[in-house]
Amino acid sequence: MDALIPPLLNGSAQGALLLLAALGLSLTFGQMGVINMAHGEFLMVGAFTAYLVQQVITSSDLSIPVALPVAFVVAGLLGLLLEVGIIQWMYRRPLDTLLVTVGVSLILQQAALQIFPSQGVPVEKPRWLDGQVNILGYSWPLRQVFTILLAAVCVAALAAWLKYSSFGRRIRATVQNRDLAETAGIATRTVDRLTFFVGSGLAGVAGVAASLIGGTNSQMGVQYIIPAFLVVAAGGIGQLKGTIIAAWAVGVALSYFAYWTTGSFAQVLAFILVIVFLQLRPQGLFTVRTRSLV
Amino acid sequence: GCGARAGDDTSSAKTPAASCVDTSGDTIKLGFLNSLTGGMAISEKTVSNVLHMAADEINAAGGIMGKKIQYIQEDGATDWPTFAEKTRKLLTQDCAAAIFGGWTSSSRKAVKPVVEELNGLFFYPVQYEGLEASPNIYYTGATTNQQIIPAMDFLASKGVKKLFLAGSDYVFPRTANAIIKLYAAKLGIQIVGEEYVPLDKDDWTTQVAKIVAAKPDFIFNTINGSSNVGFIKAYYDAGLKADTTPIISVSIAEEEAPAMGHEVTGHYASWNYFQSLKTPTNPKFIESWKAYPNNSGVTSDPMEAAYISLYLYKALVEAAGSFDVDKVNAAAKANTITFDAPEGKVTLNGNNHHISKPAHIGRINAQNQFDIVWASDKFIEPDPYLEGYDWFPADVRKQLVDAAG
Amino acid sequence: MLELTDIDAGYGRTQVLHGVTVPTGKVVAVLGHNGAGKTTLLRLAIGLIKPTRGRVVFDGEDITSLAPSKRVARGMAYVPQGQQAFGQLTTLENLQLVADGRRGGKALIDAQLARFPALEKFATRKAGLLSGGQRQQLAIARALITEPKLLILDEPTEGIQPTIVAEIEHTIVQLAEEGINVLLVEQHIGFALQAAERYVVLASGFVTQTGDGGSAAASTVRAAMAI
Amino acid sequence: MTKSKPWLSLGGIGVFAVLLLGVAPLVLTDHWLNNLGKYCCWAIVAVGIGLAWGRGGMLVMGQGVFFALGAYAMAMHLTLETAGDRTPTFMVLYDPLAPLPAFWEPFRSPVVTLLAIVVLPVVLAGILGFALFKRRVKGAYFAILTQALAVALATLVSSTIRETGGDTGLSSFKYFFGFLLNDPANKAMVFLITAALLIVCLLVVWQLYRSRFGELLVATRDAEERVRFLGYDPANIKLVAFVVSALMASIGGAMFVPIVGIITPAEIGAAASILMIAGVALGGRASLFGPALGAMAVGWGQSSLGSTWPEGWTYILGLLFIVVILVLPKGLSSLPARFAAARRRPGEQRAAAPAAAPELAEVKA
Amino acid sequence: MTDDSLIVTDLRVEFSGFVAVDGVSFDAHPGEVRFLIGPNGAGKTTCIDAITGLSAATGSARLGDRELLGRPVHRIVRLGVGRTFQTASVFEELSVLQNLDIAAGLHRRSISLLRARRGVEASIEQALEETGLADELTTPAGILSHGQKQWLEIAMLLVQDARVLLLDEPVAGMSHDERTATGELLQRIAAKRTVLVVEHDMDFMRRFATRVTVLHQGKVLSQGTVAEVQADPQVQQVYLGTAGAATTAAMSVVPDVPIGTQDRTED
Ligand SMILES: Nc1ncnc2c1ncn2[C@@H]1O[C@H](COP(=O)(O)OP(=O)(O)OP(=O)(O)O)[C@@H](O)[C@H]1O
Ligand SMILES: Nc1ncnc2c1ncn2[C@@H]1O[C@H](COP(=O)(O)OP(=O)(O)OP(=O)(O)O)[C@@H](O)[C@H]1O
Ligand SMILES: NC(N)=O
Ligand SMILES: [Mg+2]
Ligand SMILES: [Mg+2]
Repeated sequence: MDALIPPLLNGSAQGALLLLAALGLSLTFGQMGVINMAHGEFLMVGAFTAYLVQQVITSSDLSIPVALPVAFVVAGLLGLLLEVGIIQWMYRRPLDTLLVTVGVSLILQQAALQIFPSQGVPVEKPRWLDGQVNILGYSWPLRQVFTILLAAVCVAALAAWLKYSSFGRRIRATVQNRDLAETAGIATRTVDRLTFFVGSGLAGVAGVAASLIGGTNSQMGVQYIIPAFLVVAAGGIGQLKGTIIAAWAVGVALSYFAYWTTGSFAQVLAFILVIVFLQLRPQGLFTVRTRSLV
Repeated sequence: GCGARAGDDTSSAKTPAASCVDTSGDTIKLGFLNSLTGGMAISEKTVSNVLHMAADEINAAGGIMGKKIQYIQEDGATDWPTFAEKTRKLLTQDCAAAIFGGWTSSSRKAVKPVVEELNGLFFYPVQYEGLEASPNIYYTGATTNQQIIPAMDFLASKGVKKLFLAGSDYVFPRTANAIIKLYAAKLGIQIVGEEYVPLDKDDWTTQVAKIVAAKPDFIFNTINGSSNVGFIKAYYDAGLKADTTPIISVSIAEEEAPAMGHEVTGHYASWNYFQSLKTPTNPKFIESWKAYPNNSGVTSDPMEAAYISLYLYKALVEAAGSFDVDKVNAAAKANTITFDAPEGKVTLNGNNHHISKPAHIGRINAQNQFDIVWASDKFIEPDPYLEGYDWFPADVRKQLVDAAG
Repeated sequence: MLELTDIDAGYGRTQVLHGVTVPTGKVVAVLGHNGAGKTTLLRLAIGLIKPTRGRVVFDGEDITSLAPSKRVARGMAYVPQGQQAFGQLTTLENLQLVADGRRGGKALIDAQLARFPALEKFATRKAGLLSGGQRQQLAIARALITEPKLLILDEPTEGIQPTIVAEIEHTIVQLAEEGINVLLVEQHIGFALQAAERYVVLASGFVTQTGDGGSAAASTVRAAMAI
Repeated sequence: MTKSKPWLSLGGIGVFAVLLLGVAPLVLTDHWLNNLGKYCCWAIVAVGIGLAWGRGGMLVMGQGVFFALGAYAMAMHLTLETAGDRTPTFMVLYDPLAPLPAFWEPFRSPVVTLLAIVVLPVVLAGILGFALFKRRVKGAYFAILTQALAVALATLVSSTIRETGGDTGLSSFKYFFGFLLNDPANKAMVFLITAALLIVCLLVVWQLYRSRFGELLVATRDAEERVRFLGYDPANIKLVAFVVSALMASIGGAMFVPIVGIITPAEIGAAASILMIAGVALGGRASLFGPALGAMAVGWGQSSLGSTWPEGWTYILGLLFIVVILVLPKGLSSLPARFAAARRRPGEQRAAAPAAAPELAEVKA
Repeated sequence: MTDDSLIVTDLRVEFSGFVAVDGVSFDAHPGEVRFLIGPNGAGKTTCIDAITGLSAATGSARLGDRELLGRPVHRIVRLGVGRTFQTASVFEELSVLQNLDIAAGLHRRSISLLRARRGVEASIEQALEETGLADELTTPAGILSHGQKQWLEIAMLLVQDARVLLLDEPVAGMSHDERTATGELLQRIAAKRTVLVVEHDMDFMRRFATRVTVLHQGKVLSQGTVAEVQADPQVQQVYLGTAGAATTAAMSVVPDVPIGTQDRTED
């Protein structure tokens, strides 16, 4: 059991962080088709926001709860800026968004390196996250529990928003056929901006969670971006349910692989696993088919 | 093209193009080679900056042999081939008399063949895994017998029986741990686990779970870069405490510690230099740094070693009376080059191009500064090939020395 | 209601419409051969492309640079050519999409479902899986839900079975009687001229004829199309 | 389209060949000639990317994988050649007693090495492409998958330090198939080989682009499913382009090693793979010369601007991505056509010729 | 029956529980323009999808004695079955000539793909003439009008030398004159090949159909000559419309009258 339970718990937390990172992408990539390679840097912005909030509210007990919504808004606004400045001209060329946002991510990384101390900044964990809870006889760090809860809350909020606000319908309609959506009376520009705001904002929230786990520095976004994309792809484009399962599966797989082999091999194996899975199910876990030829 | 072939008399081919260093004017060009972009910029920017400070100081005091330093800052971009290319450029295009910089052992290994081919000079300022001594490189950071072996001695003195090794997945931690394992066997310390994570990955939770399961007395940490933050946080989260299962690190210094907050408090680090060191020259070094533009507020071992490297070069050139590489190396051979460094008066070993250093163990306090808890009784002479240590296999040493030529 | 005056427009470097002015009237038919520029004109009317010259006025307001969704909000509705639907949304979602936020949205949907039984039957099927004709019915239903003042129809009966064609044609006439304006592209000249108050013939992007619907001779219209 | 156009391009390749093989060795210093050789390696990769992405619509984000095959095959051979019958030095560091890993052995032979550089990418790309294209993996999925593959391989190499040199990579090569590498004459020879290979690659794609295959590839890019209904299997068409581009990446990687003198996982990972694409996008993905020239320009920018203003270079590179893709999706090579069109336009506008055939060159470019 | 006849027996297509085509049988032979009609959603397009390998089906669809079902799309095409789509799809970035050249290519050896095209092949020339696209040789297909694209699709079928042409609403969106031209083209084509047309334009059907099959809810409702089918009360009820017959007739008949004699609605 010692070899089974701890990796499961750790992996679930790892998966939750991955899910937080992927959640925004499942909107901007899954729903809008934008391949935002700067998503990792939005996450970084969220983490730095947590640091800045902590400079104002010095008690970490308070500052982290405050930082969550603030990071959402800050990263969201940055996403909005990206949408208005660049992405809005590119909806008909989804693959090109990938390259454009690579440029954005380079710039954001370098800017962060120059603005903040190069070694990175400390983000203090709230004291109420010190310690462990006991699960099945194993002590589980509270911080991991927190990551999972945070992911759950974000997923629930996002699902509810998409389902009950009719906004989900409008996003999907806009992505599928912009012209038709416009002529059906949908203000597609508003839909685009709001979607991008929320998607990027979620990266900000993920950044706060990441700042409690690893370093907060200019390079932190890089390690999340590709796994997050893989998770969204493996889950099935635009399938929230699939994203959740995929994130959890990748997290747990990483953890078990790392337990059985080494940290490096775990990365390799997890990637190969997802690649092979996508080869077998090219459309991901959950698929939507249509008759259209393209 | 029909250049020289393997079997040919290679003497003509091996002679590098005559050096193009221009010593006629009242300035001398030096190259600084640090990663200012990419992942390692996190660490290397500060080293670059302290080199600038040292150059400014030397210039203010009249320069090297009366010539002002005109430095050319190059970006290694965290890319080892770029380190090689820029070395070549600095030596053949800019005609720099010497190059200073590098951080990771990988970057040094990329620079090494180039400076050897072109007969240039490279000053490397970071502690490393040893087992190297190039005639074209001066090593001002610690080799293993000045940092890692003292740290092991310290652990043995504390009665450590079970040790866990955690490192980043690259040449320095891998080699260092190979040496640690050899020495641990000698000391009777059991290695209860060994874990590596890629340099750019922060998540250590699974590995920490393995540490919990292995129940070691102490952790020997050779992780580099920001991955340390993830390690320390995961360690703390798992309920492992500094007073029961402490960590000793060789790459967490004053610069890195703040990013880990209070969670790193109480753990140890092995270095030659600490900001808290009480030497006659240290206060001035700290003050100058704090007054220097874009400073990071604290001083650390790699910074100090970089600072040393420029002064050491000055001393070498002035002893040689020339900027010529062969003459500089000849001057080194005399074993009389010293510098009053912030860590104390260091002496250059002209044979292996390393310097003598004091070893210190510091314990991280609440201000993220280090309280010195142990010091070597004297300066330790550098021994990169561990010739003074019988537990290091002689045949391996021979192979390495032979390969180095 | 809708005035299109002296319009130049095209795609990128290709100019398609040349100084086109469309007569005003309750039901206006646009006639022309393949590639004459009918669809282009209608896309321009709803705002999907912007003219390089000329004005678009709706209800006395200059809407030349207004986004399509804003035009829809002002009471225009558009059924594009080619059986377009939101393929990944279900039939019902396609309708809800336009009914959202409208008073009595539910009733509006029900009215259309009653009009097109096939849609009722496949309400929960993804629209992308519907047959061509079913999708076209869906497109018309979507437009009607918005209770427009002006209905822009691009070959609305293309691909639709005869019984429903009759039904749609009947609806168009009926809507016109109820006071809704219609801008119609239709290949069945007979019906078009019958229904239209005014008509305009396009050939290669130029207006070659305009006239009053009821009185026009199909032969002269055809001659104008061939110019 | 004028029939002379393809021959015009051929002339262009000729001029390019003269510049690279004739003029460059005469006017450039050793250092810059060496750098130019490095850019040529990237240009060879870029030509392949242009074929797969520009013409075939497959955004290959993991060319580093194939670059690695060529590069590591070459590097292992050169390492063994340098080590003679000793174990390579770096291996001694980690486990002095273990023998040479078995997969190194074949690379002692120069012939096997050269064969491997050609065969390995063809086989791997063949298997990979077959699996992906038959399963109709495309678009963003294909891009992300290939990128993930590059990351996985780079991580794998990093973590197998004794077998591959890990993050430090392989370096310190003394010989190149019997020639001393530090002899300037031999360096010039290595450069000439690389430049000649680049010219060959350009000729290959020149012929492919003007052939029916080129048209079919574009057709597949634009409407893959439709191609099926013309009796072709699009998977095979894409496979050919993918394999050829992989082969070019491998050749580029192989020549990179003797020229730069080192290969590390960083050169094959995600970031490096994306940088390979940057040049292609800059130059013009679907044009003949665009990818090669773009790649060389990015390489040059890195060497020169990256030197004088490193932070600035990062911003410039970032902006380059943004501006080029945003305003010039067809790359710099589409500028001349744009200018020409802009100059012709005023007259045309009044000409009221709606049916006039629009310029084909523009559409094809 | 010849080698080039299309014989469909007991064709059945099911989509996760929904039976779109339910035991359809019909045959079509060279020399006839066979029509497949029926209400929206009857399963006409699905039949074509099944025959061309786009949808999985059971039953049988044979070209001569060769079974088509179960083969991949491109193999079926190579056997000589070509189709057009309800929404025209051509290669937008390629010129008309290139579109046709690609279509003509399936009988070439694959190695010849590596050579450049020289001149315009006779078959392409002929197809261009037939479809009236000769002037558009170098036009990118993307900027052709809707109707021109449909002609281009037919031309592509001609150059690929399809023995069976399955045309899904080929005249939708065409003006009357263009319909006539297309219909006549189909008649010429049908002299040597098997042509199956799906259409809702009853006027068009009346003028050009030799035989008609009516589908309804996935089943064959009626089969026969135009007159027979039109007279079938069931067909009238579900498709042509009984009450609506007048409207339909009015609408369809008007353009039917030769130009100049048609005055009923004109004054
Ligand atoms: N996106 C486009 N880019 C360039 N040219 C276009 C585009 N769309 C249409 N055209 C051109 O504009 C002209 C008019 O096309 P339009 O679709 O308006 O014709 P139409 O009258 O609606 O024909 P149809 O009856 O076939 O639908 C055609 O010559 C066509 O080639
Ligand atoms: N992939 C699919 N999944 C589920 N249902 C489908 C699918 N494809 C088609 N259908 C259904 O099968 C039925 C037949 O569709 P089909 O397109 O063959 O009709 P059609 O006769 O061509 O109609 P139209 O005249 O409107 O084009 C429709 O009800 C359609 O919704
Ligand atoms: N030498 C090091 N720390 O890589
Ligand atoms: Mg139209
Ligand atoms: Mg159909």
